[in-house]
Amino acid sequence: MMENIQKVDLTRIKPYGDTLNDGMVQMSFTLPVPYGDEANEAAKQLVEKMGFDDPAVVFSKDLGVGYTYFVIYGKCTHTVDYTSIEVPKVDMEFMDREEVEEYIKKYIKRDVVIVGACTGTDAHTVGIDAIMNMKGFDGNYGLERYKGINAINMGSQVPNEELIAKAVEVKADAILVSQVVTQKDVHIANLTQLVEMMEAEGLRDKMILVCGGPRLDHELAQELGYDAGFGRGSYANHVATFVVKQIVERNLI
Amino acid sequence: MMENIQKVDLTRIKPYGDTLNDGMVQMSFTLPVPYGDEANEAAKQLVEKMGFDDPAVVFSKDLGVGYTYFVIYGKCTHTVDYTSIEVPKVDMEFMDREEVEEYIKKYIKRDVVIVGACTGTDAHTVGIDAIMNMKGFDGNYGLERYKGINAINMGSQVPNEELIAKAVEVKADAILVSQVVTQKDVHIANLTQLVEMMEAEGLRDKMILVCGGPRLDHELAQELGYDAGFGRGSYANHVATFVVKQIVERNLI
Amino acid sequence: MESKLNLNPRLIDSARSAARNIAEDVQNFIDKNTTVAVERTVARLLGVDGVDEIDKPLPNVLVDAIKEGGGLSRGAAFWIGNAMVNTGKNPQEIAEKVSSGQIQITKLPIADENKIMEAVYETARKTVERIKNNRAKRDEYLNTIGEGRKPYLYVIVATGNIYEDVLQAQAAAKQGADVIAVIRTTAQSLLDYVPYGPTTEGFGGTYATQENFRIMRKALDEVSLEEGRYIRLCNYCSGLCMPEIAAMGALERLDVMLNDALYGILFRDINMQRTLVDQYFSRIINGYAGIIINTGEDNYLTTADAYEEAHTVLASQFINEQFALKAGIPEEQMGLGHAFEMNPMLENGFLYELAQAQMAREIFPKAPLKYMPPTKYMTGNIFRGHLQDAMFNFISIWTHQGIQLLGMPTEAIHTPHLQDRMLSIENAQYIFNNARDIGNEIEYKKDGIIQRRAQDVLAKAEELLRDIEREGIFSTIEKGKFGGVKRSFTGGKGLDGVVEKDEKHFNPFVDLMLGGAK
Amino acid sequence: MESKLNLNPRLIDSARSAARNIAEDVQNFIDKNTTVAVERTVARLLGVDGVDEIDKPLPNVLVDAIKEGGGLSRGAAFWIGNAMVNTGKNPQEIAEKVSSGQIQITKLPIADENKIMEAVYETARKTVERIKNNRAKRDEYLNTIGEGRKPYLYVIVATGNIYEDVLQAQAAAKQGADVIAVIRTTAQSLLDYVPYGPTTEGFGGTYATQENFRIMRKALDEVSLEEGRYIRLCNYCSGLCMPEIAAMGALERLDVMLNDALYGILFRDINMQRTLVDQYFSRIINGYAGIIINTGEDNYLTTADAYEEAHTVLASQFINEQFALKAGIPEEQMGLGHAFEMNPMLENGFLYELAQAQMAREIFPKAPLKYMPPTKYMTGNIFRGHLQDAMFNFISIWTHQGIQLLGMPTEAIHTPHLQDRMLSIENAQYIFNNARDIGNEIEYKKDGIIQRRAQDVLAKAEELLRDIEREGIFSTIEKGKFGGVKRSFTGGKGLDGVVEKDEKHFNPFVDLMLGGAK
Ligand code: B12
Ligand code: B12
Ligand SMILES: Cc1ncc(COP(=O)(O)O)c(C=O)c1O
Ligand SMILES: Cc1ncc(COP(=O)(O)O)c(C=O)c1O
Repeated sequence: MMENIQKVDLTRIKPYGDTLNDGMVQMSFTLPVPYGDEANEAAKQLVEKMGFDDPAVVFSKDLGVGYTYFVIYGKCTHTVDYTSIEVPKVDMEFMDREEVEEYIKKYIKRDVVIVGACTGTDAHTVGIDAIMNMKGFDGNYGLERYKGINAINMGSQVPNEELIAKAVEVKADAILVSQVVTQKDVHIANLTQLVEMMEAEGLRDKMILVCGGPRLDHELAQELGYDAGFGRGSYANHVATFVVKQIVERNLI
Repeated sequence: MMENIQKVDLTRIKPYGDTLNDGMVQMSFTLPVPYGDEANEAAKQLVEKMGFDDPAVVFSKDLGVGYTYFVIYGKCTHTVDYTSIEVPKVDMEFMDREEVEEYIKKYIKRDVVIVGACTGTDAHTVGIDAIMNMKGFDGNYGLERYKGINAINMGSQVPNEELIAKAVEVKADAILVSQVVTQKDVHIANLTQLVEMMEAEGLRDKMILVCGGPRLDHELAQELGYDAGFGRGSYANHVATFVVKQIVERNLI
Repeated sequence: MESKLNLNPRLIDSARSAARNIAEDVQNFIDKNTTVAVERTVARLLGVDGVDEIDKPLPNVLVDAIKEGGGLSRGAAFWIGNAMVNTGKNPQEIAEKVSSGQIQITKLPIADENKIMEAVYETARKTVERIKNNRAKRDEYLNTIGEGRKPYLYVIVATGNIYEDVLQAQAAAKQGADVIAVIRTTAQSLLDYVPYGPTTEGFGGTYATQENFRIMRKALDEVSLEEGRYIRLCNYCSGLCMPEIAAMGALERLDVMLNDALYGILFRDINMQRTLVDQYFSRIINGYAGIIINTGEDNYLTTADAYEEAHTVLASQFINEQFALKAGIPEEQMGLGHAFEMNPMLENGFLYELAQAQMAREIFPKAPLKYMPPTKYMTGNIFRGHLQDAMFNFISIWTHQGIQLLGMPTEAIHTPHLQDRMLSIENAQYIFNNARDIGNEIEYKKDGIIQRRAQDVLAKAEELLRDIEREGIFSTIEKGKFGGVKRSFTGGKGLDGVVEKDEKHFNPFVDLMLGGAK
Repeated sequence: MESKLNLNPRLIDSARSAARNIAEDVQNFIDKNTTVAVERTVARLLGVDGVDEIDKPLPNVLVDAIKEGGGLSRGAAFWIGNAMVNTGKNPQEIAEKVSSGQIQITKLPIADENKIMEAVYETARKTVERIKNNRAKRDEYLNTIGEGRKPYLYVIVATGNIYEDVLQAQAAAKQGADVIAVIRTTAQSLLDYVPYGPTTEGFGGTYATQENFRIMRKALDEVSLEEGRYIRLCNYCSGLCMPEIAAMGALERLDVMLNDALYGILFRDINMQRTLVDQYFSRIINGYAGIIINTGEDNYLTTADAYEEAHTVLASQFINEQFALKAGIPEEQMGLGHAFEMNPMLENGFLYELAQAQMAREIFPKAPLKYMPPTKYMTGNIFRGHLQDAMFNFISIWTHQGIQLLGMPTEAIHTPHLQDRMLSIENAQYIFNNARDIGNEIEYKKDGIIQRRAQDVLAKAEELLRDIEREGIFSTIEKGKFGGVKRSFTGGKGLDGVVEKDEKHFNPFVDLMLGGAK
C-alpha cells in the first residue's frame, strides 16, 4: 500500500512533520533583545542562517529583562546521508550475569577486581551504585552480586589520586568512573586528568578504564582515552561483559 | 551592578541560555529512520549542519513506524545584527474608535463602506467577526459599531468572485479578507487570486485591500500585493485607522 | 448511580421530556419528506457505486434522473425495483445504463408492485446482511483481540493523502491510540455528492470516499492484530451527504461517526429541513451498523463563551439523545459531545470544567461521552498548550469520559505532525494511568463551587429546552435563539434536494434496519 | 481542622512525642559541645570579617589560633572579650592583629570576667539589634508592598556568576517568582570555611559569600519595589559552615535557608556530632532572624523509592520539627520538606502523592511546607517533564503547600536556563489559578486509596520513630536504620572541629537570641 507515498531516500534524509521531506523542525530559544516585532524578525533571520525555509515565530514572550523567548517552526533544508553513518559503540553481544560468571570461571580463573567511584566534586552516586551495588537497577543486579567479581565502590567526590591509589592497592583489573555533572565541561577536565595521571604512572595499559554517566557515550569516552563509555540505560552486565572480554583480549589475565 | 557581566553586542546577538552568547537552542523533530544509535547520530549531524556546536540528543523515541523523534540541545554559532533590522509594519499611531469616527466626520465627510469575508474554502469566521461585528473582541468593539462606517460582513467560504461583486455593488472603499487555514499554502493561492482578479477588472487602485489572519503579517501581505496585513492581536481600530488614513492619503474620498 | 453533584432528578426528567417533545414534533415533519441524499443512499445500499466519465457518482446520476423525471417522491427504491423487474438487471447495471442514456428510469412501464418489492427487498436484505456481518466482525475482533481501556484515545490524521494518513494512523496506533479519525478535506461537507476512489489531495484533511474508508480500515485491521488491540476508525457523517456517508461507513466497517442532528444547520448553513430529514436516515444506518455516533456540541464553544454558554451544550445533548433514540441508536452508541474550552486564565476554571464533565456523566450514564480538547485558547506556546491538554485529560479520567479526543500542543499552529500525536498520547497515558481511580476516590463538597456550577447549568438547560419545546425547533433556530445562530426555514444549502414523499414512497432500509432485524 | 484523611490523632501525638524524646536526648549532647564553626560564627557576629593575604577568612584565622592555643573549649567570645579588654580594640582589629601575628590571642593576660562579659555583650547586642532591624525591615516590606500568594513560587538560579545570577533572578521575579534560591557551587558544603567577596566562578552554582548575599538581596529589593511584591532570598545553611552561613544570612536579610538537622550526616557524610552541634546554633540564628528554614527530606527520595520510603520523610519531619522547637524556631518558620518523587508510571501514583501531601498538611498545620518537585524521574523528554511538574503543582494548590520549589522541564539536562524558569512559573501560575479552590471543594472517600495511603505512612513513621527513640539517634544512624545510610559516630568530615565545652564556655548569642530578646 505504501508504494503510493514517496519512498524515503536514506542518503538524503530530512526532518518529517506530515509529509516526506517537509523538513519540519520545532525550536525554542531566547535572544538578548527586547520583546517586539524586531525581536521576532531577529529570531527569524537567525533561523534562516541555520538553513531554514519559511521560519514562523509561533510564539514569543517578554522574559522581563529585555530578553525575549521564541517558539519557532521552520523547514530545514539540510539533509544527512544516513547510509554512511557509523557510530562507535561498544559493539558486542552483552552476556547476562550467569554468562559473565561462567566466562570468568572458564577463561580468567580468578577473581576480577573492579574499583569504581564518582570522582572530583561530583556527588551523584546513584549511577555508579546502579552499576556496582548488590541491588543494582531496574531489576538488574549490580557487580557486587557477581560471583568471581570483587567490586569496590568508593562512593562520591573521590579525588583522582585516591582512586588510583586504591586501584593500585587492590590490584584492580578495571576502574569505573562516573561523571554526572557536566556544567562548564567539568567532567571533561576531570576525566582527562585521570587518564593523564594513569599514563604518567605507567598504569594506563595495565588496567581497563571505563567511564559512564547520562551525558557520556562511547565516542566521547574513546576520544578522552578511555576504553569504553556507557550512557543512560546501562546495566552492570554491559560493563561486566566489556571488562571480562577485554581482560582476555588484552591478555591481562 | 551589571557592569560586572559581559554586555550584549547588538550587532552580533546569539541565543542565551544562562551565559551570554552560549548560543543555547532547544529543538525537536522527527527523522524517517529507525530508532537507535545511528538515528541519534544522524540527528546530531543534521544539527551540526545547521551550524550548531555540541549537539546533545537529550531524548529520542521510537515513533512506531521506523521513524524516530528527538529532543536536542545545541549551541548556535550564527549571529544576527539586531541593529540593522527593519520590520515592515503598519507603522502608525492607531486611533481609537472615537478618534476614527471624528476623523471620518472631519476629513471624509461621508460613510466609509467596508466589505469583509473569510474567503475560499476557509470557514473560520471568528477572526473576521472579531474585526467586523458589533461585539468585537477582547473588549474592543467591531467596525459595525463605528459611526460613519458601513461594515458588511459576508461570512465564511465566500468565493473571490462574490466578494468582488459585492464590493462593486456597494461601492466599497475597502475590502477585508481573512485567511486562517494555511495548510499547503492554500491562503497564498487564494489571496493572490483575489489581487489578480481585481487587477484584471481595473479595481485594484480604487479600493483599499487588506488581509488578516493568525499566520499573516504586513510583510507577507505587501508581497502579495495588499495594502496591509494584520496578524494575531489585531483589533478593529487598527484596521479602521489604516483604512480611513489611506482613503485620505490616496485621495479616494 | 447516586448523584455526586446533588443534581435534581426532576429537573433532568423535565429537560429530557422537553427534548423528547421537540424531537417528536420534528419527527412528524421528517416522516413526510425525503431528500436526494436519502435516495442516493438507498441507491448505494442497493449496490450502486462508481462514477461516470465526468467523475459524477452514479448514485447522483441515478437520483438526478429520477428527480428530473419527477419521480423522486416515490423514492429511488421504487424506480430501481421497477427497472430490475423490467430489465432483469441489477441496480449497478441499471445505474450504468441510466448514465449512458440507455434507460430512462422514470419512463419504464410500471411493473407489479409485489414483484418490485420482492426484487428490492431481496437485494436490500443482502446489503443489510453484509452490514450485520461487519458488525459481527467488529464484535469478534473486540472479543478476541480486545480493545483499549476507556477513555479511548482518539486522534486525528489530516495529511490530505490517504496513504500518508495510513502511515500516521498506524504510527498513532502503535503509540497507543484507540480511535483514528480521518479528518475530511476543507469544505467537503458542502459537496452534494461523495467523491470516488482513493485520493491524495486535500486541504486540512482527506476526502471521505468509500475507497479511502476501505484502505484505512484495512490498515487499521493490520495494526490492530499487530498490537493486539482493536483500533476504531472514525469519519464525518455530516453535511449534504450525511446518510450516504453513513451507508459507506456501514459497508466498510467504520466504528465511529461524527453525526449531529443540528450541526449542519448551525455551523454549515445547510437548510434545516434537509439536515433533519438526512440525519434521521443516517442515524438509522449508524445505529444498525453498531457505529458510535459523536455529536458536535463542542462547536457551540468555538464561537460562544464556554462559561456563559455551557447550558446550550447540555440542551443540545438532550436533543441529540432524543433524535438518536428515534432512529434506533442505543445509549451505548451515543457519543454525546462536549468540550474543555474555558479560558485557561479563569480562576477556578478547572472546577467549572470538572463540574460540567461530571454533570454530563451523571445525566447520560450509559453514553460513551466524547470529550473535546481545548482549541480556542490554545496558542503558539506549545508548552503551556501541553498543560491545558493535561488538565483536560485529568478531568476525563476523573469523570469517566468515554472517548477522549486528544488535544495537540500545536493546535494553534498546524494539523498534527507525527510527533505531536505521540506527545499527546503520552500525555493522556501518563495522566490516565497516574490518576486512574481518582473518580472513585473523590467527593464534592455539598453546595460548593462544583455542585452549584453543575446545578446552575442544568437549570439553565432545562429552561432553554422548555422554551424550545414551546416554540418548536424550527422557529427557535429561525429566531437565532439556539447557539446564537440564525437560520431561516427555507434558507441555507440543499433545500432543493428536499422532496415531499408520495404516500407510496418506500425505503426498504428504514424498515429492515429499524424493524428489529438485528 | 478536621482531618480529611481520618488520621488517628493518637498516632500523631505518639510520633511527635517520640521525636521530642529523640531530640531531647541529643540536646544533652549538644549542650556539652561546641565546634570550630560555632565559634567562627560567634566571631563573625562580633564583627570579624575579611580574609588574610592567602584568602583565608579571618574568622578561621582567629578560631584556628584559639584552637591551637588550646582555648577553644572556653569559646571564642571569651578570648575576643579578653582581647578587647586587654587591647581596647574591636574584634575585627583583634582578628587582624592575630592574623599578622601581633597578638597571640590565648596568651594575653586573663582580664576580669565581668569586664569581658560587658565588652562582649555590648558588641553582641549591637549585632543582635542589627538582625532585629533586618527582621523589622522585612516585615515593613511585607506590610507595605506585600507578597505573593501561597504556595510561594520558588525558583533557583545557578549560573556560577553572582552577576549573571542577578539577571536571572530579576527576570524570574518579573515573571512571577516569590522566592529566589541561589544554588551553591558543587561541594561548597564540604569547605570548612566560607569564601569571601563577590564571586563569578562556580560549578552548578554560585559560592555562598556574604558579599554575594548582599548583592542579591539588593537586586531583589530593587525588583520587589518595581513589582510591588516582596521577593524572598534563599540560600543553603548546611555543610561544615552551617551556623556561619546562618549568621551571614541574618546580617544580610536572607529570608529562607535550607537547614536540616540530619542532612549533612546522611547526605554529605559530615560527622554526626559536628552536624548536630552546628545545626543547633544555626537554627537559633535563623529563628531569631525570622528566616524560614527548609528541611531536606526530599533527599531521602533521590536515592530511595518514594513509595516505599515515604514514612522516612515523615519521621524526619517530626525530628526536624522538634530540633527546630528546641532552637526557638516557631512553627510558622518551619518549611518542612517533602517531595513529589514517585515513579510517574505508577498506577494511581497521583493519589498516593496527594495523600502524602495532604497528610503533611494536616500533621503540620502551621508550617509553610516546602514541596520539592519531581527530579529523579525527569528525563530528557521536556514535554512529559512539563506535565509531571504540572501534576506536582496541582497537588500543591490542592493541599495548600507553603513553598513550591518549581520543577523545570529540563531537570535531567542542565541547571535552569532563563526560559526554563519562565515556563515553570507559567506552569505553576496556570495550575494554581485554574484550580485555586479545589482543596476546599473536595473530600476523600472514607477508607479509600487516599485515606488508607496516608494512614499507612503515618503508622510506619510512628513505628520508626518509636524505634529510634529506643535506640537513640546516634546508634540508629550508625546501624544505617535511617534513610538507608550508615554513618559512624566518629566517622565523616569535620569531627576534629568538635570540642567539649569548658564549664565556663559562653556564647552570648544563644543567650540573647533564645532569651526572649525578640
Ligand atoms: C538525584 C540527583 C541529585 C542528588 C544525588 C544523590 C546521590 N547520592 O547521587 C542530590 C540531591 C544530592 C543532587 C545534588 C546536586 N545536583 Co543533582 N541531580 C540528581 C538527579 C535528580 C538524578 C540523578 C540520578 O540519580 N539519576 C539516576 C541514575 C541511575 O542515572 P545515571 O546517573 O545517569 O546513571 C546511569 C547511567 O548514566 C550509567 N552510569 C552512570 N555512571 C556510570 C559509571 C559507569 C562506569 C558506567 C558503566 C555507567 C554509569 O548507568 C546508570 C544506570 O543506567 C539529576 C536530574 C535527573 N533527573 O537526571 C540531577 C542533576 C544531575 N544534578 C545536577 C546538579 C547541578 C546538582 C548539584 C551540583 C546542584 C548544586 N549546586 O547543589 C548538586 C551537588 C551534587 C554534587 N556535588 O555533585 C544537575 C547537573 C547539571 C549538569 N548537566 O551539569 C542535574 C542534571 C539537575 C539539573 N538539571 O540541574 N543531585
Ligand atoms: C475555532 C476553530 C474552528 C471552528 C471555526 C468556527 C468559526 N465559525 O470560525 C471550526 C470547528 C468550524 C473549525 C473547523 C476547521 N478547522 Co479550525 N480552528 C479553530 C481554532 C480552534 C480557533 C480559531 C479562532 O477562532 N481563533 C480566534 C480568532 C479571534 O483569531 P484569528 O482568527 O487569528 O483572528 C485574529 C487575527 O488573526 C486577526 N484577523 C483575522 N482575520 C482577519 C482579517 C482582517 C482583515 C484583519 C484586519 C484581521 C484579521 O484579527 C483577529 C482578532 O485579533 C484554530 C486553532 C487555534 N487555537 O488557533 C483551528 C484551526 C485554525 N483550524 C484548522 C483546521 C485545519 C480546520 C479544518 C479545516 C479541519 C477540517 N479539515 O475539518 C476545519 C474546516 C474549516 C474550514 N473549512 O475552514 C487548523 C488550521 C491549520 C493551518 N494552519 O492550516 C487550526 C490551526 C487547528 C489545527 N491545528 O489543525 N475550526
Ligand atoms: C458533527 C460534526 N460534523 C462534522 C464536523 C466537521 O466539519 P465539516 O462540516 O467540515 O465536515 C464537525 C466538526 O467539528 C462536527 O462536529
Ligand atoms: C538541607 C540541604 N542543604 C543543602 C543542600 C544542598 O547541597 P549541598 O550540601 O551541596 O550544599 C540540600 C540539597 O537538597 C539540602 O536539602
